[in-house]
Amino acid sequence: MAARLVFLGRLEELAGCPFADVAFGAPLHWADVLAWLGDDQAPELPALVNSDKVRLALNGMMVTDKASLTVVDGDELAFLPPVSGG
Amino acid sequence: MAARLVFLGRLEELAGCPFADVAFGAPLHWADVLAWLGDDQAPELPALVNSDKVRLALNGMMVTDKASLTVVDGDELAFLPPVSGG
Amino acid sequence: MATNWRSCPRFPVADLLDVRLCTAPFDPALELRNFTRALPQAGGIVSFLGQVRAGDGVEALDLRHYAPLTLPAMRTLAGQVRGRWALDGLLIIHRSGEMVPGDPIVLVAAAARHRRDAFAAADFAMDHLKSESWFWKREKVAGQWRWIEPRMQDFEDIARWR
Amino acid sequence: MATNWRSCPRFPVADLLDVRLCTAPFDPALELRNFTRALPQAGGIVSFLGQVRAGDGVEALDLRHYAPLTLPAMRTLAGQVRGRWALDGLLIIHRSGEMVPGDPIVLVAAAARHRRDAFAAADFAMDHLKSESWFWKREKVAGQWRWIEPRMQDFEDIARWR
Repeated sequence: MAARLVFLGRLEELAGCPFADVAFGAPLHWADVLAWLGDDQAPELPALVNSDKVRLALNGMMVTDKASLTVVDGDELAFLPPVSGG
Repeated sequence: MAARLVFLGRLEELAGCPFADVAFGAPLHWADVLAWLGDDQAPELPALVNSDKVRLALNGMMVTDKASLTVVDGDELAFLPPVSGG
Repeated sequence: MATNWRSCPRFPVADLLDVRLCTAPFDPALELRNFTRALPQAGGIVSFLGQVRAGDGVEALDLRHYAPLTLPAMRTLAGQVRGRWALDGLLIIHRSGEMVPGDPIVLVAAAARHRRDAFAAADFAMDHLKSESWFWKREKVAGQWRWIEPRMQDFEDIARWR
Repeated sequence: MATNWRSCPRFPVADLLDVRLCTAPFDPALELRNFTRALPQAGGIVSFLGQVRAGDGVEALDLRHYAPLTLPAMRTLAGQVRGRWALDGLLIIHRSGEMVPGDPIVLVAAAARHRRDAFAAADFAMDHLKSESWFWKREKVAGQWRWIEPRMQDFEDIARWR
Protein backbone atom coordinates (compact mmCIF):
# COMPACT_ATOMS: atom_id res chain seq x y z
CA MET A 1 0.00 0.00 0.00
CA ALA A 2 1.20 3.52 -0.72
CA ALA A 3 0.10 7.13 -0.25
CA ARG A 4 1.43 10.46 -1.46
CA LEU A 5 2.38 13.27 0.92
CA VAL A 6 2.37 16.75 -0.69
CA PHE A 7 4.36 19.65 0.77
CA LEU A 8 3.17 23.14 -0.10
CA GLY A 9 4.88 26.50 0.27
CA ARG A 10 7.94 26.60 2.48
CA LEU A 11 7.28 23.03 3.64
CA GLU A 12 8.55 21.95 0.25
CA GLU A 13 11.94 23.40 1.11
CA LEU A 14 12.01 21.76 4.53
CA ALA A 15 10.99 18.40 3.11
CA GLY A 16 13.42 18.84 0.24
CA CYS A 17 10.82 17.80 -2.34
CA PRO A 18 7.30 18.80 -3.48
CA PHE A 19 5.90 15.37 -2.59
CA ALA A 20 6.95 11.98 -1.28
CA ASP A 21 5.39 8.57 -1.70
CA VAL A 22 5.22 6.48 1.43
CA ALA A 23 4.72 2.70 1.48
CA PHE A 24 3.05 0.96 4.42
CA GLY A 25 1.56 -2.38 5.45
CA ALA A 26 -1.38 -1.09 7.49
CA PRO A 27 -3.38 2.18 7.42
CA LEU A 28 -1.38 5.09 8.83
CA HIS A 29 -2.58 7.14 11.78
CA TRP A 30 -1.47 10.71 12.54
CA ALA A 31 1.28 9.54 14.89
CA ASP A 32 2.63 7.24 12.16
CA VAL A 33 2.68 10.11 9.66
CA LEU A 34 4.55 12.36 12.11
CA ALA A 35 7.08 9.62 12.88
CA TRP A 36 7.66 8.98 9.19
CA LEU A 37 8.12 12.71 8.48
CA GLY A 38 10.71 13.05 11.24
CA ASP A 39 12.62 9.95 10.24
CA ASP A 40 12.50 10.16 6.45
CA GLN A 41 12.09 13.88 5.66
CA ALA A 42 13.31 16.41 8.22
CA PRO A 43 13.50 16.40 12.05
CA GLU A 44 11.68 19.75 12.38
CA LEU A 45 8.71 18.70 10.22
CA PRO A 46 6.65 16.76 12.82
CA ALA A 47 6.33 19.65 15.28
CA LEU A 48 5.63 22.11 12.46
CA VAL A 49 2.87 20.16 10.73
CA ASN A 50 1.36 19.25 14.10
CA SER A 51 0.89 22.95 14.96
CA ASP A 52 -2.38 24.82 14.29
CA LYS A 53 -0.65 26.85 11.58
CA VAL A 54 -0.37 23.93 9.19
CA ARG A 55 -3.62 22.48 7.88
CA LEU A 56 -4.17 19.16 6.14
CA ALA A 57 -6.14 18.13 3.09
CA LEU A 58 -6.84 14.45 2.48
CA ASN A 59 -7.77 13.81 -1.15
CA GLY A 60 -8.72 17.47 -1.57
CA MET A 61 -10.93 17.65 1.55
CA MET A 62 -9.85 19.67 4.58
CA VAL A 63 -9.10 17.60 7.67
CA THR A 64 -10.79 19.09 10.73
CA ASP A 65 -9.19 16.86 13.35
CA LYS A 66 -5.63 15.77 12.69
CA ALA A 67 -5.59 13.28 15.56
CA SER A 68 -8.38 11.20 14.00
CA LEU A 69 -6.71 11.02 10.58
CA THR A 70 -6.29 7.66 8.82
CA VAL A 71 -4.34 7.31 5.58
CA VAL A 72 -5.12 4.32 3.39
CA ASP A 73 -3.84 2.99 0.06
CA GLY A 74 -4.05 5.54 -2.77
CA ASP A 75 -4.61 8.57 -0.52
CA GLU A 76 -3.06 11.99 -1.12
CA LEU A 77 -2.31 13.94 2.06
CA ALA A 78 -1.34 17.60 1.58
CA PHE A 79 0.39 19.79 4.18
CA LEU A 80 -0.77 23.40 3.87
CA PRO A 81 1.16 26.17 5.62
CA PRO A 82 -0.45 29.64 5.91
CA VAL A 83 -1.00 31.18 2.49
CA SER A 84 0.94 34.28 1.51
CA GLY A 85 -0.69 37.67 1.59
CA GLY A 86 -0.11 40.59 -0.61
CA MET B 1 -22.99 96.31 -26.48
CA ALA B 2 -23.92 92.63 -26.55
CA ALA B 3 -23.71 89.55 -24.33
CA ARG B 4 -24.43 85.86 -24.87
CA LEU B 5 -26.90 83.93 -22.75
CA VAL B 6 -26.34 80.15 -22.74
CA PHE B 7 -29.12 77.70 -21.85
CA LEU B 8 -28.04 74.27 -20.60
CA GLY B 9 -30.00 71.05 -20.20
CA ARG B 10 -33.76 71.35 -20.33
CA LEU B 11 -33.51 75.15 -20.29
CA GLU B 12 -32.43 74.88 -23.92
CA GLU B 13 -35.82 73.41 -24.78
CA LEU B 14 -37.69 76.09 -22.85
CA ALA B 15 -35.66 78.89 -24.43
CA GLY B 16 -35.99 77.24 -27.83
CA CYS B 17 -32.26 77.63 -28.53
CA PRO B 18 -28.88 76.71 -26.99
CA PHE B 19 -27.91 80.39 -26.68
CA ALA B 20 -29.15 83.87 -27.47
CA ASP B 21 -27.28 87.12 -28.02
CA VAL B 22 -28.75 90.13 -26.32
CA ALA B 23 -27.93 93.73 -27.25
CA PHE B 24 -28.14 96.54 -24.68
CA GLY B 25 -27.18 100.18 -24.20
CA ALA B 26 -26.17 100.03 -20.54
CA PRO B 27 -24.89 97.18 -18.32
CA LEU B 28 -27.63 94.69 -17.47
CA HIS B 29 -28.63 93.91 -13.89
CA TRP B 30 -30.35 90.69 -12.79
CA ALA B 31 -33.81 92.25 -13.07
CA ASP B 32 -33.03 93.34 -16.64
CA VAL B 33 -31.92 89.82 -17.56
CA LEU B 34 -35.10 88.31 -16.08
CA ALA B 35 -37.28 90.84 -17.92
CA TRP B 36 -35.52 90.13 -21.21
CA LEU B 37 -35.87 86.34 -20.74
CA GLY B 38 -39.62 86.66 -20.10
CA ASP B 39 -40.23 89.00 -23.02
CA ASP B 40 -37.93 87.55 -25.67
CA GLN B 41 -37.54 83.86 -24.76
CA ALA B 42 -40.31 82.21 -22.72
CA PRO B 43 -42.70 83.48 -20.03
CA GLU B 44 -41.80 80.66 -17.58
CA LEU B 45 -38.05 81.25 -17.79
CA PRO B 46 -37.68 84.17 -15.31
CA ALA B 47 -39.20 82.33 -12.32
CA LEU B 48 -37.27 79.18 -13.17
CA VAL B 49 -33.82 80.74 -13.49
CA ASN B 50 -34.49 82.91 -10.41
CA SER B 51 -35.03 79.78 -8.26
CA ASP B 52 -32.23 78.20 -6.22
CA LYS B 53 -32.26 75.18 -8.53
CA VAL B 54 -30.74 77.08 -11.43
CA ARG B 55 -27.20 78.34 -10.97
CA LEU B 56 -25.36 80.93 -13.04
CA ALA B 57 -21.87 81.09 -14.49
CA LEU B 58 -20.52 84.42 -15.76
CA ASN B 59 -17.57 83.90 -18.10
CA GLY B 60 -17.00 80.44 -16.61
CA MET B 61 -17.08 81.61 -12.96
CA MET B 62 -19.92 80.58 -10.69
CA VAL B 63 -22.13 83.46 -9.55
CA THR B 64 -22.75 83.30 -5.81
CA ASP B 65 -25.32 86.11 -5.57
CA LYS B 66 -27.66 86.47 -8.52
CA ALA B 67 -29.10 89.78 -7.26
CA SER B 68 -25.72 91.52 -7.48
CA LEU B 69 -25.02 90.35 -11.05
CA THR B 70 -23.96 92.85 -13.71
CA VAL B 71 -23.60 91.87 -17.37
CA VAL B 72 -21.35 94.02 -19.55
CA ASP B 73 -20.26 93.98 -23.19
CA GLY B 74 -18.72 90.66 -24.27
CA ASP B 75 -19.93 88.65 -21.26
CA GLU B 76 -21.19 85.07 -21.46
CA LEU B 77 -23.87 84.23 -18.90
CA ALA B 78 -24.79 80.53 -18.59
CA PHE B 79 -27.93 79.16 -16.96
CA LEU B 80 -27.23 75.81 -15.30
CA PRO B 81 -30.12 73.60 -14.20
CA PRO B 82 -29.39 70.63 -11.87
CA VAL B 83 -27.11 68.08 -13.55
CA SER B 84 -28.46 64.64 -14.34
CA GLY B 85 -27.61 61.67 -12.19
CA GLY B 86 -27.19 58.09 -13.17
CA MET C 1 -24.22 48.19 -30.87
CA ALA C 2 -21.11 50.10 -29.76
CA THR C 3 -19.71 52.58 -32.21
CA ASN C 4 -16.14 52.11 -33.40
CA TRP C 5 -13.82 54.22 -31.31
CA ARG C 6 -11.80 57.11 -32.62
CA SER C 7 -8.90 58.88 -30.99
CA CYS C 8 -9.62 61.09 -28.02
CA PRO C 9 -7.25 64.02 -27.42
CA ARG C 10 -5.29 64.02 -24.17
CA PHE C 11 -5.05 66.92 -21.75
CA PRO C 12 -2.69 65.67 -19.06
CA VAL C 13 -2.80 67.84 -15.93
CA ALA C 14 0.42 66.37 -14.56
CA ASP C 15 2.63 63.33 -15.18
CA LEU C 16 0.33 60.81 -13.58
CA LEU C 17 -3.02 62.53 -13.98
CA ASP C 18 -4.81 61.97 -17.27
CA VAL C 19 -8.16 63.78 -17.46
CA ARG C 20 -10.06 63.92 -20.72
CA LEU C 21 -13.42 64.95 -22.10
CA CYS C 22 -14.12 63.10 -25.36
CA THR C 23 -16.67 64.05 -27.96
CA ALA C 24 -16.12 60.78 -29.89
CA PRO C 25 -16.16 57.12 -28.76
CA PHE C 26 -13.07 55.82 -26.96
CA ASP C 27 -11.76 52.30 -26.38
CA PRO C 28 -11.65 51.54 -22.63
CA ALA C 29 -9.53 48.38 -23.05
CA LEU C 30 -6.89 50.29 -24.99
CA GLU C 31 -6.92 53.17 -22.51
CA LEU C 32 -6.55 50.82 -19.54
CA ARG C 33 -3.73 48.93 -21.20
CA ASN C 34 -1.81 52.15 -21.88
CA PHE C 35 -2.45 53.43 -18.35
CA THR C 36 -1.31 50.16 -16.79
CA ARG C 37 1.82 49.89 -18.93
CA ALA C 38 2.84 53.41 -17.95
CA LEU C 39 2.73 52.44 -14.25
CA PRO C 40 4.79 49.29 -13.68
CA GLN C 41 5.46 50.38 -10.08
CA ALA C 42 1.74 50.20 -9.21
CA GLY C 43 0.72 46.91 -7.66
CA GLY C 44 -2.98 47.38 -8.28
CA ILE C 45 -5.26 49.19 -10.68
CA VAL C 46 -8.97 49.62 -9.98
CA SER C 47 -11.16 50.77 -12.82
CA PHE C 48 -14.77 51.66 -13.30
CA LEU C 49 -16.32 51.58 -16.75
CA GLY C 50 -19.77 52.98 -17.26
CA GLN C 51 -21.46 52.09 -20.52
CA VAL C 52 -24.80 52.87 -22.12
CA ARG C 53 -27.01 49.99 -20.96
CA ALA C 54 -28.72 47.81 -23.49
CA GLY C 55 -32.18 46.39 -22.92
CA ASP C 56 -33.83 49.34 -21.16
CA GLY C 57 -35.52 50.59 -24.32
CA VAL C 58 -33.09 53.51 -24.48
CA GLU C 59 -32.14 54.02 -28.12
CA ALA C 60 -29.61 56.77 -27.57
CA LEU C 61 -28.09 58.88 -24.83
CA ASP C 62 -26.95 62.48 -25.21
CA LEU C 63 -24.62 64.08 -22.69
CA ARG C 64 -24.24 67.83 -22.87
CA HIS C 65 -21.49 69.74 -21.18
CA TYR C 66 -20.59 73.41 -20.78
CA ALA C 67 -16.98 73.77 -21.86
CA PRO C 68 -15.94 76.56 -19.49
CA LEU C 69 -17.02 74.47 -16.48
CA THR C 70 -16.92 70.75 -17.27
CA LEU C 71 -13.24 70.03 -17.91
CA PRO C 72 -12.00 72.38 -15.16
CA ALA C 73 -14.40 70.62 -12.74
CA MET C 74 -13.06 67.20 -13.78
CA ARG C 75 -9.49 68.41 -13.25
CA THR C 76 -10.33 69.84 -9.85
CA LEU C 77 -11.89 66.54 -8.82
CA ALA C 78 -8.83 64.63 -10.08
CA GLY C 79 -6.61 66.87 -7.97
CA GLN C 80 -8.75 66.23 -4.89
CA VAL C 81 -8.57 62.48 -5.40
CA ARG C 82 -4.80 62.59 -5.85
CA GLY C 83 -4.48 64.61 -2.66
CA ARG C 84 -6.63 62.26 -0.63
CA TRP C 85 -5.06 58.88 -1.48
CA ALA C 86 -1.54 57.69 -2.21
CA LEU C 87 -1.83 57.00 -5.93
CA ASP C 88 0.65 56.22 -8.66
CA GLY C 89 -1.76 57.43 -11.31
CA LEU C 90 -5.32 58.51 -12.00
CA LEU C 91 -7.20 58.36 -15.27
CA ILE C 92 -10.58 60.00 -15.88
CA ILE C 93 -12.16 59.91 -19.34
CA HIS C 94 -15.73 61.12 -19.89
CA ARG C 95 -17.72 61.14 -23.09
CA SER C 96 -20.03 63.89 -24.22
CA GLY C 97 -22.36 63.93 -27.17
CA GLU C 98 -24.67 61.25 -28.50
CA MET C 99 -24.09 57.60 -27.67
CA VAL C 100 -25.83 54.27 -28.35
CA PRO C 101 -26.17 51.16 -26.14
CA GLY C 102 -22.81 49.52 -25.56
CA ASP C 103 -20.86 52.76 -25.95
CA PRO C 104 -18.54 53.63 -23.06
CA ILE C 105 -19.57 56.76 -21.13
CA VAL C 106 -16.96 57.05 -18.44
CA LEU C 107 -13.73 55.32 -17.46
CA VAL C 108 -12.02 55.98 -14.14
CA ALA C 109 -8.86 54.13 -13.19
CA ALA C 110 -6.75 54.53 -10.06
CA ALA C 111 -3.35 52.90 -9.72
CA ALA C 112 -1.76 52.52 -6.32
CA ARG C 113 0.78 50.54 -4.39
CA HIS C 114 -1.98 49.44 -2.02
CA ARG C 115 -5.23 47.91 -3.17
CA ARG C 116 -7.39 49.76 -0.65
CA ASP C 117 -6.23 53.19 -1.88
CA ALA C 118 -7.00 52.28 -5.49
CA PHE C 119 -10.52 51.05 -4.64
CA ALA C 120 -11.36 54.08 -2.50
CA ALA C 121 -10.00 56.59 -5.01
CA ALA C 122 -11.92 55.12 -7.96
CA ASP C 123 -15.10 54.85 -5.92
CA PHE C 124 -14.82 58.46 -4.66
CA ALA C 125 -14.03 59.78 -8.13
CA MET C 126 -17.10 58.09 -9.61
CA ASP C 127 -19.44 59.32 -6.86
CA HIS C 128 -18.28 62.88 -7.34
CA LEU C 129 -18.10 62.78 -11.13
CA LYS C 130 -21.70 61.67 -11.27
CA SER C 131 -22.99 64.27 -8.88
CA GLU C 132 -20.77 67.29 -9.09
CA SER C 133 -19.61 67.52 -12.63
CA TRP C 134 -21.40 69.50 -15.27
CA PHE C 135 -23.22 67.07 -17.53
CA TRP C 136 -26.82 67.21 -18.60
CA LYS C 137 -28.34 64.01 -19.94
CA ARG C 138 -31.09 63.24 -22.42
CA GLU C 139 -32.36 59.79 -23.34
CA LYS C 140 -34.14 58.79 -26.52
CA VAL C 141 -36.94 56.30 -25.87
CA ALA C 142 -39.38 55.33 -28.62
CA GLY C 143 -38.00 58.10 -30.80
CA GLN C 144 -38.55 60.80 -28.14
CA TRP C 145 -35.80 62.65 -26.29
CA ARG C 146 -36.35 63.42 -22.59
CA TRP C 147 -34.10 65.15 -20.03
CA ILE C 148 -32.99 63.14 -17.01
CA GLU C 149 -33.33 64.67 -13.55
CA PRO C 150 -30.83 64.22 -10.70
CA ARG C 151 -31.28 60.99 -8.74
CA MET C 152 -31.44 60.89 -4.94
CA GLN C 153 -29.01 57.92 -4.98
CA ASP C 154 -26.24 60.24 -6.13
CA PHE C 155 -26.68 62.52 -3.16
CA GLU C 156 -26.56 59.50 -0.86
CA ASP C 157 -23.38 58.26 -2.55
CA ILE C 158 -21.74 61.65 -2.01
CA ALA C 159 -22.79 61.69 1.64
CA ARG C 160 -20.66 58.58 2.28
CA TRP C 161 -17.48 60.64 1.92
CA ARG C 162 -18.36 63.54 4.26
CA MET D 1 9.21 43.48 -18.73
CA ALA D 2 5.85 41.75 -19.08
CA THR D 3 5.85 38.45 -20.88
CA ASN D 4 3.71 38.11 -24.00
CA TRP D 5 0.38 36.57 -23.09
CA ARG D 6 -0.78 33.19 -24.25
CA SER D 7 -4.26 31.74 -24.16
CA CYS D 8 -5.71 30.78 -20.81
CA PRO D 9 -8.32 28.01 -20.80
CA ARG D 10 -11.80 28.89 -19.54
CA PHE D 11 -13.73 26.96 -16.94
CA PRO D 12 -17.05 28.77 -16.78
CA VAL D 13 -19.05 27.81 -13.68
CA ALA D 14 -22.26 29.26 -15.05
CA ASP D 15 -23.32 31.65 -17.79
CA LEU D 16 -22.12 34.79 -16.07
CA LEU D 17 -19.38 33.42 -13.86
CA ASP D 18 -15.97 33.04 -15.41
CA VAL D 19 -13.38 31.68 -12.96
CA ARG D 20 -9.96 30.65 -14.21
CA LEU D 21 -6.58 29.61 -12.89
CA CYS D 22 -3.91 30.29 -15.50
CA THR D 23 -0.44 28.83 -15.58
CA ALA D 24 0.64 31.16 -18.42
CA PRO D 25 0.42 34.96 -18.83
CA PHE D 26 -2.97 36.42 -19.76
CA ASP D 27 -3.97 39.76 -21.30
CA PRO D 28 -6.15 41.74 -18.86
CA ALA D 29 -7.27 44.29 -21.48
CA LEU D 30 -8.47 41.56 -23.83
CA GLU D 31 -10.21 39.71 -20.99
CA LEU D 32 -11.97 42.87 -19.83
CA ARG D 33 -13.07 43.75 -23.34
CA ASN D 34 -14.57 40.28 -23.88
CA PHE D 35 -16.26 40.36 -20.47
CA THR D 36 -17.72 43.82 -21.10
CA ARG D 37 -18.94 42.97 -24.59
CA ALA D 38 -20.75 39.91 -23.29
CA LEU D 39 -22.70 42.08 -20.82
CA PRO D 40 -24.32 44.99 -22.67
CA GLN D 41 -27.08 45.13 -20.07
CA ALA D 42 -24.60 46.01 -17.31
CA GLY D 43 -24.32 49.71 -16.66
CA GLY D 44 -21.04 49.50 -14.79
CA ILE D 45 -18.02 47.25 -14.62
CA VAL D 46 -15.50 47.50 -11.78
CA SER D 47 -12.22 45.72 -12.20
CA PHE D 48 -9.13 45.14 -10.13
CA LEU D 49 -5.87 44.22 -11.79
CA GLY D 50 -2.95 43.14 -9.66
CA GLN D 51 0.42 43.05 -11.37
CA VAL D 52 3.95 42.19 -10.32
CA ARG D 53 5.36 45.52 -9.14
CA ALA D 54 8.47 46.90 -10.73
CA GLY D 55 11.05 48.82 -8.77
CA ASP D 56 11.03 46.88 -5.50
CA GLY D 57 14.07 44.82 -6.44
CA VAL D 58 11.89 41.77 -6.97
CA GLU D 59 13.21 39.94 -10.02
CA ALA D 60 10.53 37.27 -10.18
CA LEU D 61 7.48 36.05 -8.34
CA ASP D 62 6.39 32.43 -8.08
CA LEU D 63 2.85 31.54 -7.05
CA ARG D 64 2.23 27.91 -6.15
CA HIS D 65 -1.19 26.39 -5.86
CA TYR D 66 -2.57 23.01 -4.86
CA ALA D 67 -4.86 21.92 -7.66
CA PRO D 68 -7.42 19.98 -5.59
CA LEU D 69 -8.07 23.07 -3.44
CA THR D 70 -7.27 26.25 -5.33
CA LEU D 71 -9.75 26.29 -8.21
CA PRO D 72 -12.63 24.87 -6.12
CA ALA D 73 -11.94 27.61 -3.53
CA MET D 74 -12.01 30.29 -6.24
CA ARG D 75 -15.31 28.92 -7.54
CA THR D 76 -16.79 28.84 -4.05
CA LEU D 77 -15.76 32.44 -3.50
CA ALA D 78 -17.27 33.45 -6.86
CA GLY D 79 -20.55 31.81 -5.86
CA GLN D 80 -20.56 33.71 -2.54
CA VAL D 81 -19.97 37.01 -4.30
CA ARG D 82 -22.76 36.32 -6.80
CA GLY D 83 -25.11 35.47 -3.96
CA ARG D 84 -24.31 38.62 -2.00
CA TRP D 85 -24.69 41.29 -4.68
CA ALA D 86 -26.95 41.76 -7.71
CA LEU D 87 -24.45 41.18 -10.50
CA ASP D 88 -24.73 40.68 -14.23
CA GLY D 89 -21.39 38.95 -14.35
CA LEU D 90 -18.27 38.11 -12.40
CA LEU D 91 -14.80 37.35 -13.76
CA ILE D 92 -11.93 35.99 -11.66
CA ILE D 93 -8.62 35.10 -13.31
CA HIS D 94 -5.58 34.19 -11.22
CA ARG D 95 -2.10 33.32 -12.39
CA SER D 96 0.09 30.65 -10.92
CA GLY D 97 3.71 29.88 -11.72
CA GLU D 98 6.63 32.20 -12.27
CA MET D 99 6.09 35.84 -13.22
CA VAL D 100 8.25 38.90 -13.82
CA PRO D 101 7.59 42.60 -13.05
CA GLY D 102 4.74 43.93 -15.17
CA ASP D 103 3.05 40.54 -15.49
CA PRO D 104 -0.62 40.43 -14.43
CA ILE D 105 -1.28 38.28 -11.35
CA VAL D 106 -4.98 38.62 -10.80
CA LEU D 107 -7.95 40.18 -12.56
CA VAL D 108 -11.34 40.50 -10.91
CA ALA D 109 -14.23 42.20 -12.68
CA ALA D 110 -17.79 42.64 -11.49
CA ALA D 111 -20.54 43.89 -13.77
CA ALA D 112 -23.76 45.22 -12.33
CA ARG D 113 -26.69 47.42 -13.08
CA HIS D 114 -25.75 49.58 -10.09
CA ARG D 115 -22.30 50.97 -9.55
CA ARG D 116 -22.26 50.35 -5.79
CA ASP D 117 -22.85 46.60 -6.23
CA ALA D 118 -20.02 46.33 -8.73
CA PHE D 119 -17.55 48.15 -6.46
CA ALA D 120 -18.48 46.15 -3.37
CA ALA D 121 -18.39 42.81 -5.17
CA ALA D 122 -14.95 43.39 -6.71
CA ASP D 123 -13.56 44.70 -3.42
CA PHE D 124 -14.93 41.73 -1.44
CA ALA D 125 -13.70 39.23 -4.01
CA MET D 126 -10.16 40.65 -3.87
CA ASP D 127 -10.05 40.72 -0.06
CA HIS D 128 -11.10 37.08 0.10
CA LEU D 129 -9.02 35.89 -2.83
CA LYS D 130 -5.91 37.30 -1.19
CA SER D 131 -6.59 35.84 2.20
CA GLU D 132 -8.58 32.69 1.76
CA SER D 133 -7.47 31.14 -1.44
CA TRP D 134 -4.70 28.61 -1.64
CA PHE D 135 -1.64 30.31 -3.07
CA TRP D 136 1.86 30.24 -1.70
CA LYS D 137 4.21 32.95 -2.87
CA ARG D 138 7.97 33.13 -3.33
CA GLU D 139 9.91 36.19 -4.43
CA LYS D 140 13.30 36.26 -6.06
CA VAL D 141 15.46 39.13 -4.79
CA ALA D 142 19.16 39.37 -5.69
CA GLY D 143 18.98 35.91 -7.18
CA GLN D 144 17.59 34.34 -3.98
CA TRP D 145 14.08 32.93 -3.61
CA ARG D 146 12.26 33.51 -0.31
CA TRP D 147 8.77 32.51 0.83
CA ILE D 148 6.32 35.29 1.72
CA GLU D 149 4.40 35.07 4.99
CA PRO D 150 0.75 36.18 5.46
CA ARG D 151 0.34 39.92 6.05
CA MET D 152 -1.75 41.31 8.91
CA GLN D 153 -3.34 43.78 6.47
CA ASP D 154 -5.13 40.91 4.76
CA PHE D 155 -6.78 39.82 7.99
CA GLU D 156 -7.90 43.40 8.60
CA ASP D 157 -9.32 43.61 5.07
CA ILE D 158 -11.33 40.44 5.65
CA ALA D 159 -12.63 41.77 8.97
CA ARG D 160 -14.34 44.65 7.15
CA TRP D 161 -16.92 42.24 5.71
CA ARG D 162 -17.93 40.45 8.93
